Amino acid sequence: MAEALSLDDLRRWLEHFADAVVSQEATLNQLDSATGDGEHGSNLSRGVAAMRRALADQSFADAQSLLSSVGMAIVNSVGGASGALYGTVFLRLSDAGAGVTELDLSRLADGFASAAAGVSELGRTTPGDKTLLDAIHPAAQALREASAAHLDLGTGTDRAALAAETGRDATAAMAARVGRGSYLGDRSLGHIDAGATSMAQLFRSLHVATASR
Amino acid sequence: MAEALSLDDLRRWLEHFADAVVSQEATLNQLDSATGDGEHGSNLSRGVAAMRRALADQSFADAQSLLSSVGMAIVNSVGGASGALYGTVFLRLSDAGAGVTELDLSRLADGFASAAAGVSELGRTTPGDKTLLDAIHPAAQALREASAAHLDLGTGTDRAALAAETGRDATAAMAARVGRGSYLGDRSLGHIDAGATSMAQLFRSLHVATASR
Amino acid sequence: MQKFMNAPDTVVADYLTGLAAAHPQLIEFRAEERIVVRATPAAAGKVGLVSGGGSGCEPLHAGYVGPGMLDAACPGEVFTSPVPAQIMAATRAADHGSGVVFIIKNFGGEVMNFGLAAEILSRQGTRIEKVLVDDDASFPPDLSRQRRGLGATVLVEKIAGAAAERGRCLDEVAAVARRTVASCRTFGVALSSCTPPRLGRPTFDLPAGHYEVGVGLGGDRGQARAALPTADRVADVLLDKIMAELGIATGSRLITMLSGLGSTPEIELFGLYGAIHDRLTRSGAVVERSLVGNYLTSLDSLGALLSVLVVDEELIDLWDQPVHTPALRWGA
Amino acid sequence: MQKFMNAPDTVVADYLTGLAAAHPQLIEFRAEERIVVRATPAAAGKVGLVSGGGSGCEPLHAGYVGPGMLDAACPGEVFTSPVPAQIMAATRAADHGSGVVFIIKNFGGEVMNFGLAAEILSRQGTRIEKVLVDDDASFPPDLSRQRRGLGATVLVEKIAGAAAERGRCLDEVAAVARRTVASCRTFGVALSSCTPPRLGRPTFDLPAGHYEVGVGLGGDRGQARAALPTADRVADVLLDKIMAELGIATGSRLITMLSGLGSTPEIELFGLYGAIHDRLTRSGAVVERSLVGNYLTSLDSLGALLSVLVVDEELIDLWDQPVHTPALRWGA
Ligand SMILES: Nc1ncnc2c1ncn2[C@@H]1O[C@H](COP(=O)(O)OP(=O)(O)O)[C@@H](O)[C@H]1O
Ligand SMILES: Nc1ncnc2c1ncn2[C@@H]1O[C@H](COP(=O)(O)OP(=O)(O)O)[C@@H](O)[C@H]1O
Ligand SMILES: [Mg+2]
Ligand SMILES: [Mg+2]
Ligand SMILES: [Mg+2]
Ligand SMILES: [Mg+2]
Repeated sequence: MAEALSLDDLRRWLEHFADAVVSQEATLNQLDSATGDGEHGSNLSRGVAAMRRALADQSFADAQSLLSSVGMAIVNSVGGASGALYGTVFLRLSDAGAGVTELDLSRLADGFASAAAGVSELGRTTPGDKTLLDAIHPAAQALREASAAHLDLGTGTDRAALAAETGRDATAAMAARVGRGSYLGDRSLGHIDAGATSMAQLFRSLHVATASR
Repeated sequence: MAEALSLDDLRRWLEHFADAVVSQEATLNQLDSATGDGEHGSNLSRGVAAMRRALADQSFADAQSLLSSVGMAIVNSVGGASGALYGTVFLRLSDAGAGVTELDLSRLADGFASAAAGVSELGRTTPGDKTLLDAIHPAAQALREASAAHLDLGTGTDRAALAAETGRDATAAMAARVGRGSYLGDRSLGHIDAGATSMAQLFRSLHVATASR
Repeated sequence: MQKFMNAPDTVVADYLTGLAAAHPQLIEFRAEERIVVRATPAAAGKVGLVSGGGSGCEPLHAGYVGPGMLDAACPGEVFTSPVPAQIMAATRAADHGSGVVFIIKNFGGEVMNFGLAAEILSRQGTRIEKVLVDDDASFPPDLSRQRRGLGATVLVEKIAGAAAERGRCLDEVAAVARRTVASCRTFGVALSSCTPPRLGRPTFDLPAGHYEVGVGLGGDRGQARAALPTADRVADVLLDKIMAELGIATGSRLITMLSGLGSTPEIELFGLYGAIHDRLTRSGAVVERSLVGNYLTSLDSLGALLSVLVVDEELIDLWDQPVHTPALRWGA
Repeated sequence: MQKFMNAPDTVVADYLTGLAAAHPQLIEFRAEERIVVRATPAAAGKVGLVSGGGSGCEPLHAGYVGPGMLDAACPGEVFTSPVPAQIMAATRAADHGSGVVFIIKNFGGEVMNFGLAAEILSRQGTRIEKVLVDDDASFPPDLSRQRRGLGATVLVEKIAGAAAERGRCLDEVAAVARRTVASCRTFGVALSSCTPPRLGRPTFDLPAGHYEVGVGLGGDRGQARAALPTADRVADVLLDKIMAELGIATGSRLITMLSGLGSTPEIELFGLYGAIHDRLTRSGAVVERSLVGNYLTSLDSLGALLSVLVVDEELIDLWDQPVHTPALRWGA
């Protein structure tokens, strides 16, 4: 079992995420309705449909071209806050795949660290604001630690998913400081953030794709 | 006990009716909402308030001036179908009081027969159409019969009230052919007409005022 | 009751006060007489136009007072036609010496009260022409007495208003108004009831997923209740009787008006209009002008009234004349 | 779900199709690019105006395309800001060689997507000025980042649109737009939630007799929930923060706009406006112009947004210039 994700592995990751988003569309809308405007699931569903159309192209030369194509598909199909932010995640991640057809733990860690930074910049937000950053930020850190500790890819992505899920659950205790939830002030307390939920799924799907190679 | 209603008796009749309308406003609105637009009680409430203002005038020379003053007050305060129709009832009834200060059974019978005819003409309606005519028409007939049989005033007005109440109840089995209820066709079946209900009250109040002289 | 309201008793006066406050250059609300008149009366000699009816149907009627449409409106209580005294006061304000046209919707209360007022005024020497609006296509022609006055009211007020502004005489204005009524049909559906302020609860209950077919104003139920289909299919329901009765075919020239009933969001109304327009166009008809919005309503009902008017050059020309009222404005 | 609708997926396209069908002389809906442009583009040299945002806020944004206002609008999905590709297509249609002003409401998604588009377009040589609208008075000035773009959007589009039509240059148009934003505050309340088509149920539940205070668009809750008082008292709630922040006093000259949120009946909206107007007038301010109606909404929310703009001669003059769009029309 290679300790890196091939282009096909990346495809399986994204396929798994797409399936999950489609099946969780109503749940994600529901979550978004508690503190936002109730359409995060529908937004991402559009995004993964566009992503699938982009992935129909079989000619990607490297991981960068595949991931940036996915990023552009998301940016130009989702809209809203999450479209720009998810798009940024994939565009930033794609930088780690320049000229290579495999992503190992180290490249994944670099890519997601840059992705988390991109979310923070574009969204003008920091961890603790009750956003998808609260899932991607700890996940990126977990990947960094796993890579430094030379853990295998499966363990590393599992730790990342666990970190993202912990971060997701922690958003329930946060008052939103950016995004639509922030209009509610303390009334946003007690609800898990929709974007953090979908983002945790992105990492869980990464682990599933890794483990099932 | 005089076998005719004095001007004071007429005032007590109208006061009793006014009290009844005010206390039944919500019920009449409710009835009107089943087949109409839900404001018959409020309409008549405005009417009896205006009637009371008209009755504050203590200088009526005869029954005609008192009753026509009430009729005009209703016409210009109620609006809707019932305003024109109730106004007509009092204006027609007032003709029976020209030059006299008392109304006996015979004059009441004449007055209400003319009133029922007025309703029929103005409303372009006949008994059985599920309107207030279904209360006033049989009541007028009962007064005519009571007068012909030389019954006393109290018995005559009680028969009129009973006839009006029977007519009112019979509207439940009718499909409306005029007024807002007519838009419903057979869906108006099963509901007692609001205008017939208030009209039956007018006769019940007449009897109460007669009996309590 | 979820309403912006002070009290059921003040609802109508509060509305008229606010309408006049927002349009001081156009209208004046005379509270004692309970009428709305133009801020600047028309010139002597113009035929007057008066309309009125139950409140709750806003912008009917006060919203259509102003140059190019009504001279005065007499709004009654909620869903209750005005009283003769009001109608007479409005007529006095509207009479510029050439007579007054009453635009009367075919509801019993309106017919009776305008009828009483017209009788008294005629005896006093005012020249009155009564125009009865009965464009409701939900009743067949042989039940024409049941046909309510609906969307044609707005179209007639606009067209007759332009004719009056042009200096046409009383008979001519009444004639073009009657021709407009005869060329117009309206059909309505409701997806909810409304809550009259005094009743305090919806006039009727409608199970979710259903709608009332063939409604009028005033929170009326329709003649039938059915499962709510797609907007495309609702468009067919709205159009079927109208198109059959008006004989709409290739080359028919039309003005359309799709009015929400008070709480219909614009996104839904235009979505519905798209399907209506498409079917009319596919039938070969030409939609010359269209209005989509809240033009006559029933308090907070969710629903729509579709009106279609078959026009010729004269009616289009009158339609296009300037109008400047709170609710309808162009060319000014 | 009681809606005129074909399917959640077609709601936005159906709306835009219907809007264009009703206004063929004004606008064109380009379905593939998902943008709405003027039927007749403005002359070369005019500064372009582009706005967009989540759908569900009709007539924002497509309803304001036409002479005197926007050159193009890019409506997103319901409550979802448009994507950069849409914004770029709208900009191409709006660019007449003198640059384009983006009117961006301060919602994260809008700021980010318009920001991305502006960055790409600027690199390609298009001159873009971004005007951020953040008139929401429900957050204190030190929380200005939270301040949503609300009613000022309409007022800015009208005023900047007139400036552009007059031939002002890019910087001037942007400057008058920013001055308008700075002089405007909006406060909103909601008496109900709304039902997004895909969610299929109200975004939140509101117990009868209560309302949300300090709401924006998109079915947002407010910052507080309270017992619903009389309309007169709601008028005070709407005005308190606005008047304090704008320093409204004797002699202040104002334009007011009271918008329903989608299902607010006109009878209630004008009733509320009467109380607002009265309080402003009693404070010594002069209401120069006012708009009352559905000018920006949240699907089928019941509620109202009050916007007050402090004006001077220049802004009034620009306000009075002709405008001809589906949702705003005068002098034309
Ligand atoms: N400024 C921001 N920074 C980071 N994440 C954000 C920001 N604003 C919103 N989000 C994320 O986006 C999610 C909502 O996405 P979505 O509903 O698709 O878009 P919108 O908020 O525009 O309706 C939120 O749950 C939150 O996680
Ligand atoms: N054409 C008519 N002839 C006789 N009575 C009528 C007619 N139309 C309506 N009514 C009576 O009026 C009553 C309704 O009165 P009301 O609700 O006050 O007026 P509206 O029908 O104008 O709302 C009905 O219940 C019916 O009894
Ligand atoms: Mg959202
Ligand atoms: Mg009634
Ligand atoms: Mg009525
Ligand atoms: Mg959104």
